[in-house]
Amino acid sequence: MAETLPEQVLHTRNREPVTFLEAIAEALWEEMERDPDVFLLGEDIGEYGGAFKVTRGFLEAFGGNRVLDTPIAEGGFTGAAAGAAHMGLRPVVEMQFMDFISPAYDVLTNYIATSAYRGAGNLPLVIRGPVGGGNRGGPFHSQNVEMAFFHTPGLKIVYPSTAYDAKGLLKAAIRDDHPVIFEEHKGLYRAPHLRELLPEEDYVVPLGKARTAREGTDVTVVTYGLMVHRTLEAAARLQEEEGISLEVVDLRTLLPLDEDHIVESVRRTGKLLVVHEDTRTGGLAGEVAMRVNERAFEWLDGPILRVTAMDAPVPYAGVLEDAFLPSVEDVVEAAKYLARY
Amino acid sequence: MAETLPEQVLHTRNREPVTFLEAIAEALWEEMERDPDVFLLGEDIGEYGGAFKVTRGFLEAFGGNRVLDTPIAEGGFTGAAAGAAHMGLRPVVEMQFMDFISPAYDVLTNYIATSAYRGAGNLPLVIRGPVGGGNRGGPFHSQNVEMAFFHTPGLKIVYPSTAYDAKGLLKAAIRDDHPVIFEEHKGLYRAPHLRELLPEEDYVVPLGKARTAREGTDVTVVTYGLMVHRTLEAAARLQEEEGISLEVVDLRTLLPLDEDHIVESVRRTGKLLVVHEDTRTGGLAGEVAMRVNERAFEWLDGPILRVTAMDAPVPYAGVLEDAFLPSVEDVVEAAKYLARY
Amino acid sequence: MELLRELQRARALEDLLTRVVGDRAPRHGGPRRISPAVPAARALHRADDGSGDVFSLRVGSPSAALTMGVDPRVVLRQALGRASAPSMGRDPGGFPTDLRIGLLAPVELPGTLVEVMAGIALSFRLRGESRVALLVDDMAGSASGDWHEGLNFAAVREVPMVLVVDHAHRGPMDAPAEQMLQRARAYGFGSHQVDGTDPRAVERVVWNAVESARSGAGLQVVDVAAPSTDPLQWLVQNLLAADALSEDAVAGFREAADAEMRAALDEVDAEPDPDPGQALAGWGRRGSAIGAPAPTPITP
Amino acid sequence: MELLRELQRARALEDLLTRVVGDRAPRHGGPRRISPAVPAARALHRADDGSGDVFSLRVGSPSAALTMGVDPRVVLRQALGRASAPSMGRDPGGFPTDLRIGLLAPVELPGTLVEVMAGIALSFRLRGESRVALLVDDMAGSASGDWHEGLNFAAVREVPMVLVVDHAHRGPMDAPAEQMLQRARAYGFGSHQVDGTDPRAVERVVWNAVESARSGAGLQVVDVAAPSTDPLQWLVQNLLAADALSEDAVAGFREAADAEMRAALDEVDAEPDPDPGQALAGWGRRGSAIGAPAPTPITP
Ligand SMILES: Cc1ncc(C[n+]2csc(CCOP(=O)(O)OP(=O)(O)O)c2C)c(N)n1
Ligand SMILES: Cc1ncc(C[n+]2csc(CCOP(=O)(O)OP(=O)(O)O)c2C)c(N)n1
Ligand SMILES: [Mg+2]
Ligand SMILES: [Mg+2]
Repeated sequence: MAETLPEQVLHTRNREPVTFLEAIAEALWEEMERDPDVFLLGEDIGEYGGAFKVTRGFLEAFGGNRVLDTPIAEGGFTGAAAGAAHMGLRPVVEMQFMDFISPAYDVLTNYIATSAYRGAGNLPLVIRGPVGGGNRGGPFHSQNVEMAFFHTPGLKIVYPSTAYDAKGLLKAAIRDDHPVIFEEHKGLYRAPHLRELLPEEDYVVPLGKARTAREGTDVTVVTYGLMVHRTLEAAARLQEEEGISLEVVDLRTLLPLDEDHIVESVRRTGKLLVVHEDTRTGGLAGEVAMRVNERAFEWLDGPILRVTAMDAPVPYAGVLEDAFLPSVEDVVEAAKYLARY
Repeated sequence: MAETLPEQVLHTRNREPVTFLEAIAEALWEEMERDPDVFLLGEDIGEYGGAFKVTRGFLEAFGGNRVLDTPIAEGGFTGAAAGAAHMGLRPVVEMQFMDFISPAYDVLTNYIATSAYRGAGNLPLVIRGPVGGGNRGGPFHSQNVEMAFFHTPGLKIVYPSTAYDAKGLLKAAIRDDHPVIFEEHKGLYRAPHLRELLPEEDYVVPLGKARTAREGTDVTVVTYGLMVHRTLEAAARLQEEEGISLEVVDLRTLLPLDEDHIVESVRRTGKLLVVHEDTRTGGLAGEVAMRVNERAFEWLDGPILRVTAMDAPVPYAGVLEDAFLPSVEDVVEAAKYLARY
Repeated sequence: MELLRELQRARALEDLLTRVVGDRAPRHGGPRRISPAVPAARALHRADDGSGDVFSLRVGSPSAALTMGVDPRVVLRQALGRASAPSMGRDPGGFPTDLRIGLLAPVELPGTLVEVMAGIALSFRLRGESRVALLVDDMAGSASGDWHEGLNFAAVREVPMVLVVDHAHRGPMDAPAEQMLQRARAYGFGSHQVDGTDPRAVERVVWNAVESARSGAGLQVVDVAAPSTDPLQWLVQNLLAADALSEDAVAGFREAADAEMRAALDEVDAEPDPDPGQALAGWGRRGSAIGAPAPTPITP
Repeated sequence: MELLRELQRARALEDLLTRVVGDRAPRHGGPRRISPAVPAARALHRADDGSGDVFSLRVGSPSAALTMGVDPRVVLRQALGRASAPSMGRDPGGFPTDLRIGLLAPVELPGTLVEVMAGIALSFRLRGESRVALLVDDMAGSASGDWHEGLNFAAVREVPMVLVVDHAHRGPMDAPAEQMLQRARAYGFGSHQVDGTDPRAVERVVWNAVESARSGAGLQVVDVAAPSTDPLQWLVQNLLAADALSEDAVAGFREAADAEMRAALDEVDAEPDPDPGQALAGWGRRGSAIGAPAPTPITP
């Protein structure tokens, strides 16, 4: 094991607050220390330390049998991860950008997601990587990928919004016996306001459980990822300027969806707004709307609305990307409309 | 051109009723006759005539430059189709089973769907093939694929339920300047009760327009594909046994969704049930529910409900597949519940 | 002799599967396809405690798995979708995954198994285990991108894997058979070649490849030329001609194998269909779910 | 001489792109990467009426597209996301697709372009046109399954396509450089080899490959060994040494190119950002859409 730990996994040990990115690095590090079956693979994650430097220093510490660089062939190395998982290893695959999960769509949905169902054994593996817009990355470095997989029984999807959750959920994902897709929003990685002091001791955040990010009484807003913070901003503004009280539900795990948590909140507020950064048609809001119709229709005092991106690939030019992504203003406007409905 | 036409494209010329499968064969044949830029490619579609014999005799009639057998490499030949479409050809790709579209997910969603948006030109191409369960085909020969693509801006998705629509929609899809995914339910291919006499003259059914398959007053049922027929069965039973009147909306095109048609119907009946054979979570019902919430909430006199398959890969054993697929009984029960709500 | 017995058992099960489930059976390539899978499996280190080599195939006879030690009833349960099948009737599978005896179930996805087997071989390498992963495939699969990505990964990582390429059944869009060995060499793999007619030769050549892989030589490709006649018949004729076996003994093998498979079928036939409530438990609910017990009542 | 002028223009545009958009620029591989793309493009039959050969690249300098006749302002408009860009700022693209001049825009998807270019070449074959599709790629792309599927398709269909493989920039997980030619031969492709140092040699060898493809010999692979020095500098030294050119003339080329690109940038810089209402029209709506005009009122 390493004599000198890489800087990005030291903070909690030193009782310093960590960024979202550091929380992820710590989770990987600690799980690799805890369980010799955990190993990493991905493009340029070894010597180079990963495109976002999440795994800087890991190769030196854990060696080439635990940190594997791969060719540019996402389908191939995801399939190989499945093979290793068959044998009881616990691979954690990094997609350099989650956009590049597409070539692995076939093996993920047809092979990996169906393995337990086919009686071929559980496949404990995690696919993690950066998602999301706002970085002027254009159509191929900005995608949210949840809806490519949300429809596939047998997969789990996690999308944290805080450093605490990122660390605890990633640990839970690695320990889970089923395949988990883990989305990390680039806009959260180094956001200074997300720095927080994490527990010194080992902890997990259970998969499948939403959390109430803010309690409120007038409108329930169901959201996840970076949009949790946009929504909290909107909530603060609405409270101050209009006296409107938003309850903000952070889904944390998208699949399985924490239906009970959502339904419980909507039954109290009678209003539901779903906010996602992802594009509109076929987005997650639809499933939330169906679940709430099935279990809380009588409590609804207004239409279920959504705030989302446009139905387009993520545009490259700054002005276009800004016009494309949902904003705090959008949330304010929709929530106000619902509160007054 | 051919001296002797293959049997499956002769019926309308001979003023005989055609099956769903023959309607598709006729559409392909007539479009190939009409436009020399239309050509077919896929696995075993040439000499062998295709797994379901849709293109039997086409190779002999149109020659090897219009009917191309391909290696087993769906990504590769779909990408090649895109290249041909760049040059003004109009490829129609057959997936032997639509389940095998997965390896082409990357090129379809990232390259083909974004081409017009990127300013790289329109890509007029059609991907067609058999979908759906009920044939004891197990997890890899029974899938519905709409939700893999429904979330991708830039694609169109068509899913016909009658011979008339299949022919007219496929012609419209081939003439469309954008990529279209065209799903053909295996359970409809040779269903005797779907035989119908088609117009002798050329016709298209426009993309993006739903149709009212049955008029009614109590509950709107939005559905598509094979489930249109299950729903019509349920409607007849409910009318006869309970005096309940279902309006059945056949979407025909799933993307773009004919929101206006749905909203207009729901505003009349005040009740909405969505029925799809596809699995439940993340299914099409969600988007329909959101659109109706956005535009017809005040008219709703009951929750939006759905009847769907279970959240699993399609099971192999007959008893399991029957337990997995939505039934007429399910539609009856849900519609009755809504009518009485 | 043991080889003949195993070919005979595989053939008997194959015939049964063809009769009972026919086209709907897990994909199989006709009688000749039991070779090279059976002799290839024989070339492996087989164990029943999860410590042996791992075998899978994409084409060929699932009955070849008998050589790895699978019970024929288990193959039949899968094919017939019985409650007692490892997949509980959810998937036909060919043969089930049972890693204690070194079996990974086939899937109808050309190429994917190459990636997955490369990952299994990778695990041997990472853990320093002296084990090998062997896959039987054919030329058609080599068109798929997954095939290429899997092999390229295996090559770059130098994992102990053997790919046996069966040329018995060519498709019109298959690349020329002779390209397989050229490709193997171009990827830097070890390459081996054998005529598929003689199953003993296949076993010998595959054994060499397996031991090369085991000793650290990285991925090995064995190119099995299409047999000129049914390898099982060939072996019988050969053994008879060499007086190594009597006609009676041959008939005895066949009858024993047929009887074993018939008995297995009778037993499995009588077993119950799966119960949806059990087999699909945890996989969501069908229909409107109105009747389903909701955690809280549906009206306020 | 013309070659030098084009390399100089490409270099000038490349330098500008690096300065102005840096990392966010369409991917580029550093100064040496203008070769082999520029000489490869020169080896094509270029036309501006949609009748010529088609060029694309996955790695290397987008500025090589100048040789195909693209206006440098168009490349800059794409890179800077201007309203006047062919993508209207929606995509950076490297260079835009403009099939009248035989350009297909790059995308950041290794392998995909191989499939698409194979399809473009297929269209030439199906229509009996005497045209060729040429793609510049490097070894890293060869790991992707799409690369393999595209080339296998091109091979099986014997389409007029040329793949130029640039070895200038190797990654740690790239297959050994020498495997490229072996693989090309194993697929049955024509194979050609040239040292990347001398752009004139590259042009000559690529020209041979292009004409082979045009004459029906199917897919051709040109393996360009990593240059030992900057090919542009090498060419300059070589021309000076041969007295084919004066120092002044070289400086003149460079200044003319720099001036042209500076002027282009000044012009494009002053152009407006795209208007979201226009550039994103037809691509749905953002936010809650409450305010959006609904076809019918939102309450009964
Ligand atoms: C992704 C995918 N595409 C296509 C198929 C259908 N398919 C299975 S085998 C096959 C033909 C080639 O068969 P081969 O592997 O050569 O087996 P053989 O006929 O030789 O026994 C096809 C088209 C599939 N199962 N999966
Ligand atoms: C599907 C996909 N996976 C990964 C990437 C990210 N990616 C682009 S280039 C590259 C490294 C290899 O670069 P190469 O093509 O060799 O270009 P060079 O660095 O040599 O210029 C990576 C990992 C991508 N764009 N798309
Ligand atoms: Mg074959
Ligand atoms: Mg490189």
